[in-house]
Amino acid sequence: MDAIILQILNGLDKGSAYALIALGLTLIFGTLGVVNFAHGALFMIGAFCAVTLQRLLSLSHEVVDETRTDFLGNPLKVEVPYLQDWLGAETAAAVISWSVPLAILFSIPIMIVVGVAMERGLIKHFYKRPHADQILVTFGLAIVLQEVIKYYFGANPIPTPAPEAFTGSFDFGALIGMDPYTIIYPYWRLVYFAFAMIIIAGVFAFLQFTTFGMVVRAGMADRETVGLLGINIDKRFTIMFAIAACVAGLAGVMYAPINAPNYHMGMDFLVLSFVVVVVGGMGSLPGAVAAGFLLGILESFASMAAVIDILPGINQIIIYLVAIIILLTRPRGLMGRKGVMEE
Amino acid sequence: MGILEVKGVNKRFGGLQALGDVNLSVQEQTVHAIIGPNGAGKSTLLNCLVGKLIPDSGSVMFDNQSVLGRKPHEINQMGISRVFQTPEIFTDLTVLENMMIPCFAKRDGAFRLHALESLGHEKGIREMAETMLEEVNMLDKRNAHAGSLSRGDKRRLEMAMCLVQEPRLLLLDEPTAGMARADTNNTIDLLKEIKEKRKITMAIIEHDMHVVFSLAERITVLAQGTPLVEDTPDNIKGHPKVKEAYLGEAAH
Amino acid sequence: MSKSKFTRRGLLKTGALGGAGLAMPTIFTGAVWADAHSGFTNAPQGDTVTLGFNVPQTGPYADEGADELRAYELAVEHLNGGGDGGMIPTFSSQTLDGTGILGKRVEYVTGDTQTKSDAARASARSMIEKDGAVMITGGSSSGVAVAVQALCQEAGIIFMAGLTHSNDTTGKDRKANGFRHFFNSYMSGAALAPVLANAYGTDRKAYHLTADYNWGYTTEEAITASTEAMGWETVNAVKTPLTQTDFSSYIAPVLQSGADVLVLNHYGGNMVNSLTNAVQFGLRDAQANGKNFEIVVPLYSRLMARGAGANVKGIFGSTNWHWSLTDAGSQAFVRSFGTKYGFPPSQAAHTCYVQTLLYADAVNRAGSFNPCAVAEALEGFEFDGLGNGPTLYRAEDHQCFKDVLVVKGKENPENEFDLLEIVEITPVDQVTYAPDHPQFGGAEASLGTCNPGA
Amino acid sequence: MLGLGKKDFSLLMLVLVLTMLAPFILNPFPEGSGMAQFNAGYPDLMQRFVIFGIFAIGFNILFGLTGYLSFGHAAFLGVGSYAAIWMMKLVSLNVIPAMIMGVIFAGLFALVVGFISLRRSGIYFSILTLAFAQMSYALAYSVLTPITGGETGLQLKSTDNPILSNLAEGEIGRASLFGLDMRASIELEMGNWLFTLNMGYYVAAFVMLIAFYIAIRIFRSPFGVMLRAVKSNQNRMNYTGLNPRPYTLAAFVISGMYAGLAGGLMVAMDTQVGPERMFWTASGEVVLMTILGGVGTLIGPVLGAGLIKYMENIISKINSDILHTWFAFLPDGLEDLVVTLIYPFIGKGWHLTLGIVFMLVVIFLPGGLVEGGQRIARLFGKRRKSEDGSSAGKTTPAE
Repeated sequence: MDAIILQILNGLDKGSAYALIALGLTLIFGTLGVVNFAHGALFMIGAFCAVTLQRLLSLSHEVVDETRTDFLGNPLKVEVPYLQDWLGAETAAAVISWSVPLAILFSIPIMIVVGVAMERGLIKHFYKRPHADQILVTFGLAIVLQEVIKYYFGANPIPTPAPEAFTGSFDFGALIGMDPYTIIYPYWRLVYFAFAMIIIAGVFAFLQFTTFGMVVRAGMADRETVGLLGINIDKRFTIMFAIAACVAGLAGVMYAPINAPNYHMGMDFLVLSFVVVVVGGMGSLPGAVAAGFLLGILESFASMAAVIDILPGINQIIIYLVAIIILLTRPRGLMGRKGVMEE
Repeated sequence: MGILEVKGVNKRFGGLQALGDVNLSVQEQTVHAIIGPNGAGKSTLLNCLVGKLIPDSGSVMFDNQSVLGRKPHEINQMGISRVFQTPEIFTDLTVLENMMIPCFAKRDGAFRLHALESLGHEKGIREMAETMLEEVNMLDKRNAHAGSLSRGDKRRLEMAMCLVQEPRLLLLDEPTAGMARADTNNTIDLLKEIKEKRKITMAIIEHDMHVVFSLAERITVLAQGTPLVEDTPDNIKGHPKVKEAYLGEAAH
Repeated sequence: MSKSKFTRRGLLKTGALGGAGLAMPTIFTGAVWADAHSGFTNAPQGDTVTLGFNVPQTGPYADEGADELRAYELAVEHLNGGGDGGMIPTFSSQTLDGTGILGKRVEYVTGDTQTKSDAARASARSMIEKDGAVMITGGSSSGVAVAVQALCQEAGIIFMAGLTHSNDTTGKDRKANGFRHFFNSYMSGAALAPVLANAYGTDRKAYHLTADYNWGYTTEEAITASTEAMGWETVNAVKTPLTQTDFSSYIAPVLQSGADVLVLNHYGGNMVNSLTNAVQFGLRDAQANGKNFEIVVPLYSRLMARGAGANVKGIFGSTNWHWSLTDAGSQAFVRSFGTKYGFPPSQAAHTCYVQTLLYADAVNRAGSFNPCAVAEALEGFEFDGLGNGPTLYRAEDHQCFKDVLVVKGKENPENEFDLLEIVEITPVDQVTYAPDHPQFGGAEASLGTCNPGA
Repeated sequence: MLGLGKKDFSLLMLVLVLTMLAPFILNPFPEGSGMAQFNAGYPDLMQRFVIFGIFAIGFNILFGLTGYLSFGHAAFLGVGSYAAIWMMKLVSLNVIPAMIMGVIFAGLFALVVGFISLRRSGIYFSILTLAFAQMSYALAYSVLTPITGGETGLQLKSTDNPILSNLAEGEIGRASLFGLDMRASIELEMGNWLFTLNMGYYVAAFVMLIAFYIAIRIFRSPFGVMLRAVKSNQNRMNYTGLNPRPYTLAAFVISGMYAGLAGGLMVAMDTQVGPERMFWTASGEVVLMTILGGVGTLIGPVLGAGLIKYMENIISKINSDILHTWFAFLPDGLEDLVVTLIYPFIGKGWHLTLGIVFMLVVIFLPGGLVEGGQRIARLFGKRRKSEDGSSAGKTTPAE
């Protein structure tokens, strides 16, 4: 029983990452009708915003320490962050350890700029092109973006820890009177889950309660009609793309402490997030979110030792197996509309 | 006994009764029009005839064989062809290729793996297609892209593609919808000609009363999913029930 | 301006055949790459010899590949008499004198394995067929090592494996033309077990998470066997997909399983993520069965450990070599590498550098580039001064036998490279096994016969 | 001629001449010169050109004609490879039965996958094929290790003793065609040029010519027209009494068999298989090859395959050392600057170049390389607008 609760928690947490990426992908697809293979790269850029901020905050000058030696036997050059000069050692360390949460603010303008530049500079010209062309050009862009990141940050993962206050884990079991360590969960993952819920709720509220959102929703349902009303859809689409880029970027920022960012993390998520979007139903925002959580939870269950013992290798294929079953029983995924991306 | 016999067909979509106890009999070699206001269930009925929808109850017999549960291509192979509201043709193919496809379907059935035969060697098929194109005055456009044709030409091509199969029943779904008067008259002439020459049974769904009264020999009036009356055009014209339900608002 | 890299084809300029543009067909009935004039594939012509450095330049192991390439460039420089000579002066065999190999200047070509066996073989074949390489070396995974080793066997080329840790490379997939300096899963297990027993006691219950592919299997098998011999119990062993990035659902149940040690049979990105996740779940601070919960990483890579940041602190593992070793060979290498590139070399760089020197020396001792002669010179070769103490290249399976380092994540690193501290240098006797050991393919495994290619 | 129209026959002859002369055409630079780096006329790469050419031609039969975008075609390549290597391990070292087994097994697997996946269309179809391929990859890498060799894959070993081949004890088998070794070569030396005529390459090239010929026949057959009709309007197809499903399934299986042939040929040329051959990036690669070359054209996919494999094998091998030798004639400072500028795009940066090429091609040449070729042809004022073999593949009816 407690094992199942634990896997549901895991599933929700995995699922929130899937749901966030799928949400952004669906926003772009639903509003702009573009299949964006560079969406994983946006997620990756978000994570590297956190890395960059951490580096900026710990920007250092060298102080030679004669008492110690480096690996070559020369006097050791100690890197002293400028922050330490200004704020003192303790405050500086505290600020640097908060670089991930701070990166949320840092990343928003960056993601907006990236998103607008992508849409205006490239995607815009592909609205009327076949999906195959969209896939090729955004895939090319994804490769270029990740290679640029690799050029500057290397191929290995870069540790980007959460603030001190959020390391460690929370003992649920003890809270409800079970033995200690029965159900524990890392604080940061709880934060990630809460953060994902806020973002998802925010996007839905935005679409539901603002005029802008209403027009966009109308545009998702029937672009031509809205265009006929004389509303400037183009500008709104640009804004929508920027918002989707922000959602992906923020998902990446917050993901950095969970798994150290590397340049190919976007590609790792890309295929999975497409499966999530399609299982949810092309163009359906609630579908994307629901499918994200569903697949997250099922993946967690499939990784339980008891399950693997019965079905060896099930943890390798569960996502795809579920995708096949869902698509065969529900032709347009969980909540897909007819005629979208079916030709 | 008509060539097409519809008996007691019901179809519900959720809470909406789209068709309620529809009976219809189309006699061989007649033109039978089905008219009715928007939402009367005309298209639903048509979709039930061609296998796109399956009725909840009732029977649809074509030439004494049930069409229910058969797939659209099987029903077509039985001898029912369909013309759509907006012409459905192979826009990426040339006019001649468009024309050849129904010829293959007629000769080879629903599927044949003729992957290594050359299209160039299919003399019989080509002649058949060209003859038909000639008949609809489109032979000179045979190498044009079907997608680049005018709307009228597309309609004619679609019609020709249906006719070359020599169907026993031709279903027409608002064949003149959205056409200018001149085009409409051309279409009427074309249909008349087909009727004279080929003696094909036709069932036609139409809004335009001009078209209906120029062509139809029998008319069924549908309203809210049920047939109101079925009679000759002359009787329908003066029928009080029909006037009330339909003509009153749509007469012109 | 143009550098002649095409040693085999250098023939054109020097040989008698470079005539007046006449077509002179030479028909080989054996291998394409065989050179009929010398009795073995790609026999160096002229005054240069070409080596092929086949390392991952794209994909997740690109940084390790880049470090391997640095080591190779350094080795070439030293072989050709440049730089400070690195480990050449400390090498027990003194045939290398800075004049290249057998008096021929060393040149090299590079390729990208992409850590895929297909791509690695394509790259290796182009080195053999196009560039006339006489030896191929490099790689950062066992899949690639086994694939390229088999290719070199077919082609009649010597393969000096780079970083490959699976037992299979010199076990069931061993080849007469392939040689491995790096240690293996069995050695990791044999070296780690006593240290773990010492540190954590003999009454421990272990939970394994194992990468679901060949290397993971051999490592799990080796660690399980040697820890169970010490009295440990294996509670469970769960396979994790290679493509997994988030290990939370595998880590979370560990504490409830009754285990008090978690063994992560993961490498590279898998290791970084699973270790990070395990620490997030508080495993390092937890108590189980009245003891402190412990985590073990059988194969450490310092480059990758950096990705795990502070999470490696206090965690045991094994490694082939570490820059903080104080023997003369290691120090010479670190100085040489560090001076040129500004940071210390990784174990991948070390093994690649050593393999290059070993090859060069074997050629010199054999007096020929013929792979069979080189293989004979390497087989049973005992040497010292290359950073791992006295070492034997065993004739039966072409595996190097040397001391194994047991390391631990350092609590207070002095600098960004100072992540691991050496806990124990396990003597070679403890990690030696019989060539027909069941973990290495048993009695069936055979090197086959050396193939010179012609 | 050969049942082909005049233009198609000329195209086939052109491809024939190009493939037969490839060892010469691809080696334009003399040995030892700086430009020799760009020579591609060595057996391995030439074999890869034709093998991936076959793969892409087959993929194009499905994607180019029916419009169904499969994202899992690498699975069939992999299955073909595994079947072929097992044939070599157990039965015969002859490449013909190995290739036949590859085709059969890939075809059967495609039949199963296609039967299920073709119940959906559009992106739903793509994701279904992707899911099957990813499952094949994941299982081949892990739990199917006893059959697939897992991560390390399968190679011929000294312990393998195929029943129809007389191998000496401990001898490692070599792929052959009735005794002709696939690795045998003739080397031609002409002045400073060296050309390698490789047995394996010519076998592969011959197989590709057959595959290309069959593809032309399919494009020009009534079946080909039906497939284009499927892409154009499935609704009309249904109401014309034709069942689109068996047509698409047949196209799917045929293209799966092409993939299996390519897979079997890979084993015949280089006797090993690894599971990465089935990873989604491999499936994506053939999509990119086809789009890059020109979807729905006959020759496009082959060009796309050639371009990608060329970049993968040639650009990735240029290292900074080579750059320095190229620009050694420049003054030192300038040399370093030029090298620094070019360096990110070559060697380990070859992915970056690839990404940029994808973007440039799709932005400026929506019809792929074939369109580029057509534009150049038009530029030179040749009256070939409608005669071009590839545009013929798209529009003009058969003769």
